[in-house]
Amino acid sequence: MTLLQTTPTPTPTVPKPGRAHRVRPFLPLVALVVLAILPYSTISLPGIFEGPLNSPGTLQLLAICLIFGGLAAGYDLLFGRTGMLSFGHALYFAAGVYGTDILVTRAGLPLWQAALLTVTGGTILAALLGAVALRTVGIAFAMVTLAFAQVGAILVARDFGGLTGGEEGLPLDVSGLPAGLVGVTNTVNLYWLALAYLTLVVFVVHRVSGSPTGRVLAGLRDDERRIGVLGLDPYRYKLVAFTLAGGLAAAGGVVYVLIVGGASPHITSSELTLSLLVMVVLGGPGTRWGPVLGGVLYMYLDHRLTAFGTSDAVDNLPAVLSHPLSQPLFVLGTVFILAVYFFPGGLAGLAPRVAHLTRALRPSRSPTP
Amino acid sequence: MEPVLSVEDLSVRISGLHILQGVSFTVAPTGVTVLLGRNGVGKTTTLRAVLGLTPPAGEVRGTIRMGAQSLLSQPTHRLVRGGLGYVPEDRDVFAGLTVAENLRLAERRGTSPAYDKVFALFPELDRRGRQRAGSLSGGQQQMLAIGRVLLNDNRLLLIDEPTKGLAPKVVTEVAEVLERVAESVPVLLVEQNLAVVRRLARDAVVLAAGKVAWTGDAHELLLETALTKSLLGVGSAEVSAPSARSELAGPAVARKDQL
Amino acid sequence: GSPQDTATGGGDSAAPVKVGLVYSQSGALASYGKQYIEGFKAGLDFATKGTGKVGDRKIEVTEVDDAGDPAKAVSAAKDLIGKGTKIIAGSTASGVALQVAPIAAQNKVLFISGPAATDAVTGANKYTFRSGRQSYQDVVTAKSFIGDPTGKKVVVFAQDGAFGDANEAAVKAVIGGAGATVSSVRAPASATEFTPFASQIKTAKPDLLFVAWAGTTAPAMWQTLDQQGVLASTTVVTGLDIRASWPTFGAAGTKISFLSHYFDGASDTEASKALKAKVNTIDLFHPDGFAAAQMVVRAAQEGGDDVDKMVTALEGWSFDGVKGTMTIRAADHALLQPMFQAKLAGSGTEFTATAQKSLTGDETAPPAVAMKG
Amino acid sequence: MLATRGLTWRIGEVAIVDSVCLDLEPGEFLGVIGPNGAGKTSLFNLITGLRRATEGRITLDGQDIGALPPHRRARLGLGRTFQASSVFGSLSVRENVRLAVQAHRGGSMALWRRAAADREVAAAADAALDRVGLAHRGTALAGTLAHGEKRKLEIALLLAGEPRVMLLDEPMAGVSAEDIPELVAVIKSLTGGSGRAVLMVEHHMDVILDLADRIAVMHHGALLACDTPETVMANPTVQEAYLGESL
Amino acid sequence: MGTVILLALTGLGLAALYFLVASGLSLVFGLADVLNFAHGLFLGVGAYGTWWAAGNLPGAGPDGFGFVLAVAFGVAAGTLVAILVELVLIRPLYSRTIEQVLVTVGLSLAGVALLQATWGADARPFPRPDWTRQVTGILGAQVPNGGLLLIIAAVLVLGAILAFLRWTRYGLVIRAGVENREMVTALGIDVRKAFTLVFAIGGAAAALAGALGGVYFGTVSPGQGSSLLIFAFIVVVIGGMGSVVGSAYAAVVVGLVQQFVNYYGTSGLGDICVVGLLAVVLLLRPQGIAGKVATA
Ligand SMILES: Nc1ncnc2c1ncn2[C@@H]1O[C@H](COP(=O)(O)OP(=O)(O)OP(=O)(O)O)[C@@H](O)[C@H]1O
Ligand SMILES: Nc1ncnc2c1ncn2[C@@H]1O[C@H](COP(=O)(O)OP(=O)(O)OP(=O)(O)O)[C@@H](O)[C@H]1O
Ligand SMILES: [Mg+2]
Ligand SMILES: [Mg+2]
Repeated sequence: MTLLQTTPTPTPTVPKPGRAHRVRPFLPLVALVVLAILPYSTISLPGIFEGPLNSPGTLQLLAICLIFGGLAAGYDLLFGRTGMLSFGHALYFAAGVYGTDILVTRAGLPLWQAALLTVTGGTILAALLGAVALRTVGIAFAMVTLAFAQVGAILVARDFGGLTGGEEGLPLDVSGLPAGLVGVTNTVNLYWLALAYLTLVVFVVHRVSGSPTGRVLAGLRDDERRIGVLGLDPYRYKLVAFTLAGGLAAAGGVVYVLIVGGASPHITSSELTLSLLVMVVLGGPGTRWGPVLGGVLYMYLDHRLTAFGTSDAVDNLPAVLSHPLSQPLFVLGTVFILAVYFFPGGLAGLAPRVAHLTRALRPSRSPTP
Repeated sequence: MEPVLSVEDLSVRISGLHILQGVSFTVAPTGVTVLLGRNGVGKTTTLRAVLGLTPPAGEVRGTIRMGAQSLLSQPTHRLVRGGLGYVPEDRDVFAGLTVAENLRLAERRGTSPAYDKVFALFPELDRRGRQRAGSLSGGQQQMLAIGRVLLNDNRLLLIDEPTKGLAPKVVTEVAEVLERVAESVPVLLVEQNLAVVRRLARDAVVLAAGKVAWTGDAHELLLETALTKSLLGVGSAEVSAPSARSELAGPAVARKDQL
Repeated sequence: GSPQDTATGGGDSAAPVKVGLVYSQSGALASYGKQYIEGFKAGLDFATKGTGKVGDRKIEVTEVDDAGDPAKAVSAAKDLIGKGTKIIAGSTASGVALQVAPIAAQNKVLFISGPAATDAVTGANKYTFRSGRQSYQDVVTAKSFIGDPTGKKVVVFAQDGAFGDANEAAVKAVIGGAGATVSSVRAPASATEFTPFASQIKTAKPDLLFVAWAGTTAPAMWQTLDQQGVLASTTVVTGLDIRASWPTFGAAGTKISFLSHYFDGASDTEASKALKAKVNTIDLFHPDGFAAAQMVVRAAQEGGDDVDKMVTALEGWSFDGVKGTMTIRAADHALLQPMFQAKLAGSGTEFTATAQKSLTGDETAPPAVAMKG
Repeated sequence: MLATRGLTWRIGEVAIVDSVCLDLEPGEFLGVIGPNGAGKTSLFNLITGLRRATEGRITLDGQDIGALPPHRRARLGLGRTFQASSVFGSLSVRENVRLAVQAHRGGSMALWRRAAADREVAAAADAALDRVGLAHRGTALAGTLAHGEKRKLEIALLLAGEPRVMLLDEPMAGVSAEDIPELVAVIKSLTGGSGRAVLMVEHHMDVILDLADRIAVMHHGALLACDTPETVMANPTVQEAYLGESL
Repeated sequence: MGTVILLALTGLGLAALYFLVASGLSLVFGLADVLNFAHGLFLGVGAYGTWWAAGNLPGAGPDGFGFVLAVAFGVAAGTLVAILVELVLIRPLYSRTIEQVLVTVGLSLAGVALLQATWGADARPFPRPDWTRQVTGILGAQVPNGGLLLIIAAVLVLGAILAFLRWTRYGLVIRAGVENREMVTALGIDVRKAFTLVFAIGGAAAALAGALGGVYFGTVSPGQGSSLLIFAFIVVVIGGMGSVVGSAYAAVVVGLVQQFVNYYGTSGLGDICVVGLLAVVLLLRPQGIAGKVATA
């Protein structure tokens, strides 16, 4: 079964004349600056966000979206760029969340120590489990990683030693935290933290996939046997990608626990991994911005659809429509399905199509033979 | 004579690439029509367009008709049931199925499959009935792919490089088989082995850069040095001269049972 | 604007009192949430005598769906606080309550937790209150079924995880502390086949079996206990869930002794009449919403916009709720309230509950815990 | 240089490769022929480590490599092409070859360097593409190449690795008549005085006869003969079993 | 002794339930190569269909023939939904596995939410004949009849699926179609029909599992299907993808391990053991118990 084939959308390399061409490489930087100064704006986008852009509620939502954008980008390092379908990525994220929470709340460590220990621990965990799981390939690999993650989920749910709080979760003890991370007025700092995380992940993934190792990973996605015959050990490269992605996920967990202020067991579930997969596919696997967009959009919908479902607009519809529409998951699921048919190749596939359209609309210079 | 297949102004684009640009030719109702051309000119693309197998990203224009019937809008399976047999370039045997299962799959409902004919041609297929096709050697897979279409009666066969990767002896055998097949069914053949072409082909269509560069009598083509040189990049002398092998090779003894 | 701006609660005396309700409108606990909000509306009506106002100030309620997800609830709470809301109530799920409570303390707003039953909400911090019952009160009610516990053998059958742990600990403390020997049989929350556990319970031959089980596998669990003869051989006590679940007990329903937080007809108070007039049939979590509204009105009345004053006004306050007299214990904000013993009768889809006995708030009072924050 | 002794691969009772003893000298060009299914590709798989032999030894420069995984053997200078083209379909043609060059240059685990900035790799890759005549297809995705072009890319991937022992599995299959001489020239240039050894399976007899110093004949997994082209071609069994009647 | 028999038989009952869920999953997953996360939805439709029919369909009810009719209705509903899903959603996406994941995940979310929107989140009592609630004494063990019913149903389903695969041409067409749809078409076979059929059978098996699961649990609730799905996935993988017989073996192993470990070990260990078993089996035999070795 060829599960891991991603159909890359061949992006026609159209040499853009003049300024646009020179500006292009700086666009991410511009986006970063815009995102960084966003909290200084008081613009209201009614219907899109509850309050003005700088309100804590909006910033909190944006922070969560950014975290998941980063997580999805990290997961894409495995899935879209190396072709490894892991069903257990939630485990490393959860390790980040619970690790930090337990070290801060139960062991009373200062945040920086807890974060450092957690990220190191999460990375080592990924390396160890990856070393075992990578003895299999394809669906078997997916299932072994799922199995490991499931053990993690059971351990968290069973609340061994009273560490994790079981199904009730573990609120983060903020008394030892830097004051700048506590309280609604400081939500903006969490937002910036999330932005920093996203930037870090995108940068790392970008650098890695453009590196010699990244080239090997792309080769692995297509034909592992061939990589071996070329003289490279597929196992080593896959393990590096797995460990790196695990470490990035754990780091995401550290930031997430600060933003949400606690850990709850549903982040250990296989559903979270599945959502990561959905985010990546929604955005466009193996593309630079697709997974980020997918992650942001997914989380945005996940949070905002609850408000949509209870809005008056929906309530006033006839029952046949209003009942399903008031179920956020119904809308979310429907969005996925529609996305597949309307944006094949993910959100990232939209850009070339739009470019195509504009080119088609522009009067073409007659190609004289 | 009415052609069995006529292709008119066929043009195929796949994801922005204009692969075929107005190809027109006909296939005579008897004998072998061979489609020639360098790698990548679009031979395979032509056969697949006839069968309706252009990838979804592709766009096909023009007309393709068999007799009075237009083929373009019909689903592949209907065309095949209507008597269009196809031997693909990469053999495409079902690697996970056994040889026998591969053959069984090719049986068409309502007809009696000609197993005798196929096994007489390729006894190997009979012997290896229970082996998984994926573990067959390259040549054996090719035999299976050809055997598969010969099980049924066809009105036209589309065969893409059938001798690729076959041992010389098998090439000869396949050529013989196709020669016999072509007595009753017209064949549209893509072939790189010019010796085979010379033996089988009646008509030739030469493609170059997505267009038809030449059509006409195959023997005429192969005899004209200037033509073969310009169209196929080889002198007709090379085509017709006995290959180095035949100098070394002694008289052939046809004792199949020793193999 | 500055990134650290938050709207300030309107100091002027005619501005509305903003109340945020963060609870489950969708997700697994949606029906609990529905009862809660119906109860809240009825309670608000009752406490403001139909005006919806405290003094001149209108009570402006914002409802937000958390879908049972703490992360969504925290986002919603931050959003509300950012908009100047000083009172937040809701939390259908324990996990939500536990994570919203610290947010309330960090930002010094009042938080009144809803149906979430976890004991940990009690004494969570100065700003956190509860409008429902807690697990401990359930267990104390269960104890009332066996008279003098001395020398009795009690088995707790519960799910793995915090909910089970809490129940087991409470039974050990309450009934074990009163002289019974308590042991436990635990099953994974995901279990679908209960015969092994039923066998273990049967071999233990307890005088009282306390079952703490939530979730969709409950009916299968009860059927197995019944089939293996556990229900016939001992007194089995468990909490009575919402009405919709009653028929799922099947034949087992009539063989179980129920401790009940509330069911229609358990009490006959002014508040219950007012509630019944609004919702026809009162269900398990209507009283929680009702009480929450009463507490909100009290807080707004006495505290104005000053959260610390609201806290002082609520601490030690006694009021007549749906269940009877409710008292907010000043030390740890436990809500002392009556509890009930009940029996089910009927069959098929028609079951009715009847009260066997009611226990006063003092009888079921949990031990005071130290305020954590 | 490369030697096999009693190399055998069995599936169940059947010996697919049956006690093959081969010796390949530096600079030598050894052609391998045999009927379809004789075990030629399987022999390649055993030598490159994609399959583990059930019996026998494989040595490279006297070192036993029979227990090494494929990538270790490749690092020792063993390169191959595949009968069914296996190129990296979602990478561009150029990236395909660059990857091969990079693998050859040591395949370090550099995560932070920019791969595209490595001019030496790029130059070596372009040179390899040039040699097989695919330079103009550099930006095309390898998966969309026509069959013959994929064959050429296969060879470019091999060239990029500068192996000392090259195993070519039917490189001419499906290549158009026009391009065969070109490809033959490329393959010829691989060996010319460089001390590299080539093992090539091919059914195009003229090509084999043109290139090979010696020819090994496989039949039913076993080595039937291994001798000069003249002797092999004169062998009646070879004629009967492999060549058959001339067209 | 009685305990062991009781545990063994109830463990087999559990295994039967897993198998019923896994068989359809395995068929669709192994044959049509679709990782169907929406399988839980088919299950839910089967369960709610049966539940609805028992209350509303004339002639159907919780007892005797009426119950059979209700189950038949549920199975028909599940089959219909599966066919529609295949025709409308999956058909354009064959060999695009990743998009399939997105669609089936979306479908499972939306479908379960739709069930919830229509019939509420709470569990509803499931109509079932009284005898399914009783027990039968077997060698001193009080074995629940519901479990026995499941075992019988599982054996029948296993037989029916095997017969289908062995004695009809569809099995062959589907296996070939998974490898290369285009080539099957090029042999003159309408491969789409065969795939629709696979979905129909998978959907029917799932719906039956849903209906009988309802009997077993005594209730229906929207999320019921999804909670069984993870164990069904494990069973499918341990058994070897696409091997229905393998699924049967694996279901028995998983059911018995869970049951015995949960009794003799501490609770929760059963689940961990099953998950550990999965990891061990895959590491030793990546293709699963009965799976075929993949070719290079
Ligand atoms: N799916 C596709 N996407 C993009 N380009 C394609 C696709 N299929 C074929 N092409 C291109 O179309 C051209 C013609 O391909 P085709 O396979 O028809 O050539 P051919 O004449 O059969 O060559 P060969 O002799 O090598 O088999 C090639 O340049 C190829 O790269
Ligand atoms: N995994 C396998 N299982 C069973 N038989 C196999 C397997 N692999 C190869 N074979 C058989 O071994 C024999 C040798 O195959 P091989 O591919 O080596 O032949 P070859 O000499 O390369 O033939 P060709 O010239 O046609 O490519 C064939 O008969 C093939 O069917
Ligand atoms: Mg071709
Ligand atoms: Mg071969």
